[in-house]
Amino acid sequence: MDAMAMGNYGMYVWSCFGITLAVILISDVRARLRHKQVYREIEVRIKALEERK
Amino acid sequence: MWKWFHKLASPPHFYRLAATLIPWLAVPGLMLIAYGAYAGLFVAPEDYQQGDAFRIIYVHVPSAYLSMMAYMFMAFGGAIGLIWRMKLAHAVGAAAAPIGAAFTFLALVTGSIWGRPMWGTWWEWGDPRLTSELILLFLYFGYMALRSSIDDTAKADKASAVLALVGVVNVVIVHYSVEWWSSLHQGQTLFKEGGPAMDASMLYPLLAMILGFTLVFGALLARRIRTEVLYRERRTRWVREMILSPEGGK
Amino acid sequence: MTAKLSGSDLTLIRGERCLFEGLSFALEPGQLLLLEGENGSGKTSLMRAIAMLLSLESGEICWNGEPVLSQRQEYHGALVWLAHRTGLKGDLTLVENLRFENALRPQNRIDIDEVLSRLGIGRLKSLPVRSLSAGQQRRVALARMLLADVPLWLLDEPFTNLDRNGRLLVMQLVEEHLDGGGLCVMAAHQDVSVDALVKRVSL
Amino acid sequence: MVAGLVAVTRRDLLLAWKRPGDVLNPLFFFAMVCTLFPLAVGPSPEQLTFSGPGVLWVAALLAALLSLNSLFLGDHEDGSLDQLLVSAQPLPMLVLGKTLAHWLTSGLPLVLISPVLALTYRMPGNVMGVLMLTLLLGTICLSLLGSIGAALTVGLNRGTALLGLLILPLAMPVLLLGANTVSLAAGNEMYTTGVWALAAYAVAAISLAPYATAAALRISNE
Repeated sequence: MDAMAMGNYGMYVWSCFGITLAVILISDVRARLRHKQVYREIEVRIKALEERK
Repeated sequence: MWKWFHKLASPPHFYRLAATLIPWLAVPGLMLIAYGAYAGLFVAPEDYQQGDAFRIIYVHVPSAYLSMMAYMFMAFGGAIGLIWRMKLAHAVGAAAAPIGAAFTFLALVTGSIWGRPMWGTWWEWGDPRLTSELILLFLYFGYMALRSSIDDTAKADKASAVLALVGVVNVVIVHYSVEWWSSLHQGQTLFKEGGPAMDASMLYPLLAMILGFTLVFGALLARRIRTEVLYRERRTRWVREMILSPEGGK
Repeated sequence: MTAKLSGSDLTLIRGERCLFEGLSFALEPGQLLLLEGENGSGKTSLMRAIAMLLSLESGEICWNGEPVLSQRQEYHGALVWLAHRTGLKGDLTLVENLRFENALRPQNRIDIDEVLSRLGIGRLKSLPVRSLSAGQQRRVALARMLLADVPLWLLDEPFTNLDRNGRLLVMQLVEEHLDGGGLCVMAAHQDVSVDALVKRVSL
Repeated sequence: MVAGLVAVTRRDLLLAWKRPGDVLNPLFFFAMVCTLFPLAVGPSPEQLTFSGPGVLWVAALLAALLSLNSLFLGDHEDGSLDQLLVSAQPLPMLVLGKTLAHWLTSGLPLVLISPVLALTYRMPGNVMGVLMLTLLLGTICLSLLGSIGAALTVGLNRGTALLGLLILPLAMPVLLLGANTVSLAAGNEMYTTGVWALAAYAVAAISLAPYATAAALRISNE
């Protein structure tokens, strides 16, 4: 369907939208991983303290 | 009003509030972006001069707008953190930086891809907006480099807050001096003076995209703030109770 | 005016460790506050907090009943800070260093030579400070303290690098300062015998 | 009020007098960078006259940056920074004094020797005058901006790279205004707007930067 061709600028337009989607997804995934990592670090330390009590 | 602000500013309260806030920001944001992208790509007529290439505006303008807004968050978060010594405000500043850098990078990439068909080169120094955006990216890298080179979180917060405040003054100066500079040399710009002639069917998708991007930015920011708050409060009682409680505070 | 230094419910967290919590003290003219504790117990941090070089997690320090945060210039004008590092410029001579200190306190009028001879470093006048021994440099820092002529002395480990009569000299100077109605906060390892009221804070 | 500023400036100038190396190194660096360019790009006269203002300005910016790292480092290491922070004199004044001493020993010499290097770039006399004027105002701005960066990074011993990353984005408007004003003058067009802008930037920097530097010093010296 020629609408996708974007008047032969298709490559430019779709790459821009693709990169945008990618950057947003990557930012979200990295944010989630970072939160899990920080949470786990704290959890390990607190649980270790609990055992010692 | 002050009591509300104080309640919101209390870390445990904010930590739980942000968790519920994220879906309320992310879902409408993504829906707006879906509508905006579809309308912008297929519904809106093509620009009489740039043809379909102008559709890149629907991702370029929101990213450029957010790259500025994120820096404002960093500067205001830093100012509030320094003046009222609020850890939460510093957490906002720390959380906004990587997201702001991501959107600045996005604005630069989409801008240079858009420029390729228009100017025939990937980078046109003559375009004042792109050049200012590049300098803004360096400001972000400087902020993040300073923050990562200081181990003590409290000191890193205060030092980067000062840098963000100095930086925000300079963002304005950079903008105008680069405009003056590009007026000396006849560089082509992406926009005609008032921007591409926008009739309603072109404008609505852009507004939707900007609002959608802002909501998604809010969701990303809220998630990162939660992490920053959790890290700064890691020794407090409420964090210990939360983590030891059966359902935890994921 | 009865100069008075007090700290209420002071808490300081450095990185992971909470150095002290809910610490309070009060100091009247003529009294010595002795901070005791091994290395790394937070003595220096408490001293730096008292000198407003370090911001506390919570709690408040008052000078003459008013919080120091609201009168930074007056408070700093009333104290002198003697730290591990002497704070002197190695390239400059002893006199140039002290003259710089005097220029920062234009109102004082104590004669440099009299202080130098008192501390036994009169003949080292024209030598660059870096060529002096650690003990001599410590005496130059003590000279700065005497020249400052201020009510509050903050001494962090004043005895380091000093020989026996150096330490005696410091004790004598502190005693004279306290007799004259001055206040002194000192962090030290070994015990200090002074015929004035000594309050102790152990960290 | 001013007693603190005068005292610190005099002490730092005395220090610089006793260590001439610290003053000369940035000048040699400036001269070397200016000679690198023709070697790299070739000696053709039009090329040099065209790019002269830009090269001289970039070299001056880098030379100024080089000497900034040691602005507070020496004081931090020997403990005299503590004494400044505990002094009764207002800290912004003391910091302004240090920045003034730094400018007198790094910025001003750059301005004075820039005509010599401008000669090698076949720069006519009047353009040289504009170059010195813009460098004079520009180095003032750079010293003040750089003092903020130096204060932020004093305790981190990360070297000039971090300082450069912090300060260069802030210094870009100064470079941009300065270099283009000189090239406007070279093309004998109207260049006064750039000079006024630089002067305005310098005045703003003099009145605001010391407060930011003082705050940054208190934070990084904790």
